[in-house]
Amino acid sequence: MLVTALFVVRTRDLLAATMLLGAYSLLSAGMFMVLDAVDVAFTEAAVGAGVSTILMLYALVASGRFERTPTRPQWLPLLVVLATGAALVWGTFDLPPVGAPGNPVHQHVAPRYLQQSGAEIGIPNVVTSVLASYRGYDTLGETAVVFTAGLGVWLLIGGLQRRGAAAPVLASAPHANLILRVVSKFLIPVILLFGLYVQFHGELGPGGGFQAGVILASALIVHLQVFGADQTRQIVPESLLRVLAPLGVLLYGGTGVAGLLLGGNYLDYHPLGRTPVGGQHLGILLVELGVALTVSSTMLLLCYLFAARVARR
Amino acid sequence: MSGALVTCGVAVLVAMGLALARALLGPSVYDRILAVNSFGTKTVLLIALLGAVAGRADYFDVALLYALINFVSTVAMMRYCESAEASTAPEPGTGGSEPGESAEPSP
Amino acid sequence: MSAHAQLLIVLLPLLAAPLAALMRTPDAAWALATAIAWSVLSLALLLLLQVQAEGVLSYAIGGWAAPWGIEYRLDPLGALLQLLLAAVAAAILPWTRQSAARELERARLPGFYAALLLLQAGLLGIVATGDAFNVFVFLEISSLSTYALIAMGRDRRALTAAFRYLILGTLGATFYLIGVGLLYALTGTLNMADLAARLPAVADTRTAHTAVVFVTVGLGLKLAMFPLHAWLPNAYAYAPSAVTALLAATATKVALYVLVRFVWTIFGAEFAFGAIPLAALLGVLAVLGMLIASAVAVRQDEVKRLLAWSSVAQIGYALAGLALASGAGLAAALLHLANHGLMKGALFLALGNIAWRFGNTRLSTLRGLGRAMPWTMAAFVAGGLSLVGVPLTVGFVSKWALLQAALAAGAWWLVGAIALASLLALAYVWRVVEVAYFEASESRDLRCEAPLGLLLPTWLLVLANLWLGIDTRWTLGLAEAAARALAGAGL
Amino acid sequence: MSSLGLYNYWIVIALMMVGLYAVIARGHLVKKLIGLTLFQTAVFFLYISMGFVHGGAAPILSEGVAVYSNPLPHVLILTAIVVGVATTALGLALVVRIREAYGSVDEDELERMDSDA
Amino acid sequence: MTWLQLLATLLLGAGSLLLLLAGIGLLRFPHFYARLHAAAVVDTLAAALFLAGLGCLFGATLGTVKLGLILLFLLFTSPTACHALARAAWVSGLREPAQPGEPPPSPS
Repeated sequence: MLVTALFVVRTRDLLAATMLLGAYSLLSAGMFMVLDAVDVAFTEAAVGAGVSTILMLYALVASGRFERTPTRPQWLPLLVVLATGAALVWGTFDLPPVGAPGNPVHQHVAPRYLQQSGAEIGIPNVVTSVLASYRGYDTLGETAVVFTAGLGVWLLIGGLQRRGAAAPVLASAPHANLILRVVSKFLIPVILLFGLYVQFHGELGPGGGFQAGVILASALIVHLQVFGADQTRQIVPESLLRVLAPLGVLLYGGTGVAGLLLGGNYLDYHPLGRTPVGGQHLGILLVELGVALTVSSTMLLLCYLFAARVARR
Repeated sequence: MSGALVTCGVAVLVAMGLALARALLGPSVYDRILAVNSFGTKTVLLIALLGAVAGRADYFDVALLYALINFVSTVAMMRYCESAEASTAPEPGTGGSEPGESAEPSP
Repeated sequence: MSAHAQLLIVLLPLLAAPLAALMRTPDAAWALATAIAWSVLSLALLLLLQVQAEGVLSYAIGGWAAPWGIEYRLDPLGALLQLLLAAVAAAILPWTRQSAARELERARLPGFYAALLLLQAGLLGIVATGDAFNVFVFLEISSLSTYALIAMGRDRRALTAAFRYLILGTLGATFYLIGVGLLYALTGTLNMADLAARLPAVADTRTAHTAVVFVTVGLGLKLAMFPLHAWLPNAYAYAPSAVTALLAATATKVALYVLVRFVWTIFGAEFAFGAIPLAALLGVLAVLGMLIASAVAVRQDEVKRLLAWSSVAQIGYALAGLALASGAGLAAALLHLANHGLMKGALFLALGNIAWRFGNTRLSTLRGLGRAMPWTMAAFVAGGLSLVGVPLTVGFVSKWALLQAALAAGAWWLVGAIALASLLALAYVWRVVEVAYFEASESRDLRCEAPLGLLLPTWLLVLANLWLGIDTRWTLGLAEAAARALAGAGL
Repeated sequence: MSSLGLYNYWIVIALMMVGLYAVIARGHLVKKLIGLTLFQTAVFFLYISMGFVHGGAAPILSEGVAVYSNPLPHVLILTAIVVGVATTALGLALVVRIREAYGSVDEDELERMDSDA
Repeated sequence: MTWLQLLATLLLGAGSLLLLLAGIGLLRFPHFYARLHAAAVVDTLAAALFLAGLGCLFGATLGTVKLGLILLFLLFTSPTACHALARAAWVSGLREPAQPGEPPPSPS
């Protein structure tokens, strides 16, 4: 893994670096699996190897593939890095060893999640419980961050009128690769189904709104890659996405407000249902829907924006 | 039985290493894409194996996702190459950083 | 409703942002943003009164009790900060309408207001929360919107400035994340009050010391502490005027607030200052920052840049107050925080008026403006005097408090540095005044004052400057109360 | 996986430093973002390592499992990953714009052009 | 050891072996199109065997269904990706290296 990382940094061919970054991402996701973080692995793979690779490729088309040979002195950064590293290593000597069950991390706060969430929230995936309910406010913030990014990118590179059919790059329909087209046609519905499965299965197994959002978006990204952005835009117009992304945040926030109006604190789902657990269920369902809505529309919107911008060049 | 599984795990890891080596060596972009794709496939297998060892079917969801992402990113990289070849030649004065890298189409 | 005010103050702008993004016309989005800004201001006032009456407020989000759920926690310091943020935003947003309409494309204006709302929500959220990780999330909300907003500036250098800020800002946030992670590994909790309670038991470990360093460096990047300030001047200089005013008045203040929060509430002053030579470090950096940044400011030809460098210097004052590690120093630093927000807000709005009229703020543009735009320039002069620290302005009040604290602590080096930096401030303000009032411009004898919609908000802030400079009891009382709540009566 | 000890942390730190180096030392803006991603991923590892319990299972409640790994770091990192990709996207958008405005994405060249202007 | 387990072991063993062979091929073959064979053909078969083996281990549960899905997915995507890749490489003008002595083929 270190080797991959080093190579990513060393090479001046940014395309290779990007591809290897994708591999590195898959590798780290594998490591996350080994360390029992299934949900994290899920997300890292979807985001690191999927979305950010694609976005980086777009940026590379726009910005050129090769890096100049560095001209400035390299010892100063090296020094900074080494100093930081030394400080960190020094700091780890008093850390409790990895994996020991007696570590403070496992003694305080977390046990409650593991022991009580079954009764309090009633869904097996503790990560989802904590994510959507105990620390639901963080997740609202996270959704807002995604929305902010989409908004920011749109402010920066969006809203261009395309001028005629200027030599489209990446956004173009490829010169009819039949096999790819046919297989994609089969796959896209399957991927969409899988996305829905992940969305609604998130309470039982790994997954949830965010991952589902990325998967749903990636189905359309495949479509975009294979059939060209113009065709995808006809299915899912950009204006729709620009409405859906804020709506997701509002759905999440609105669920919280509903709890507020029904007499609880903000994001308290208990009052939503007849029984507290039922309320939690409903709340988490709605909240995850909001996340999926924002994430999938934002991710697709990002791809549209980059594709259009790159095509203009 | 677990012994056999561990052996398989090692085999997958070694194969991953080999694929990674090819990805690092290049020499052409297509070699890299191929190697990264193959690497991804092996990751899928590894995750499936982990799931089998842990006895949890949940892991297979993750494996499926990996297969999916692998496909998506491979297609994306390919499209990049197709279009980049057409539009942007390596920039003057910037290429040639590594032998064999800059002159893509020739051997 | 007042029971939920603590939360609503953050939630209103956060949820108004997507609404604003959905709006079709710029005016509707603007009206929404302004309405929100003013309701946030009233909520902030309400909360301040509540805190003064009842002490620390706590709000359990999701109904989950503190260490398990996320807690909102408001003490006098937080209430003061929220009031500053709300007041500055409430004054700037009405001003923004005409300025933004001239500086930005019409189609992007709803998005622009949405981003402004997100920025405000992020900053308020940082102040409101009592959870160390929640700080990170809201820090990123505010940062991401800031990057986008800066990059909307007209000059292409706005893009590189935004990119540089993005890199450094993200590094800062990640360093902060590492620090918090180490603390979490030691204590198993993320709640600030809980951390504070559990930390002394493990304080004597190297990990805890490293955590202090990483949090400090990370926040230092965000608050533009002297050697880590590289992103600030260009970012302020090339962002759209309204964004500059809002950022200069609020963003670095909030990062400084988090630093104060960590040092005093979580680590405890004794540990933080005892564990690493934080006082000496902050002191040296503060003095260096004050002097060098002021000196650089004197040599600038672009007034916006000049003020940006002056901001770096002013952050030095606040840090110097912290470095004294005394209750009085802390109070002075907090006072300066608030006051600087007010004066920089006023100054950048005045500059924005000039940019609105002429499209730039180069020193040469200002020639003869004393006669051409008398009200705008008068506002600038008032703000400038405040920056220098002339009596009867807020700048004087906080400098005086800082000097007293320094004298009480026997820190003569700081007294000298403040005097010298004030001289430098006089020099750079004078440069502008000289050009504006004493260099006549043949081509421009006509009056070309900015419209009332721009002038009123500017003067609102200027008057706040003057009024709070003359009647000091209220602000001084607030800052001292906040410092007392943090440092305890003993310090 | 038996005697991880602190070793795991050191690997993580090494990864972090590699990423950090790329951010500080490299001139190409996309490379800086790549470095940033590496750096952040390493920080994620730091958290996940903390949450790991030896012999534990993934924190999905099921019968017959007594020890689970700590779910809290997982939640935090999920959020952090999302924040990371949001930052990357915004950074890349900036890169595209910078390339259009300057015709270059090398930091040194950009600085030169800025100081000329 | 039941016959199912035996079958699983056999399948897994064959899969692992093929995986290794594919890896070696990927690394050692002289040029892109040869390496493509190693990756496209052998890898897919190896993955299929591997997953089938795991499926035998799991018996008739939901897990096996999921494994089947993965298998199906891989069977679709892996050859498609490799085919498209080969095509892309060919269109872009990547050719097998010339034999020593021959002039290199000019990229189209």
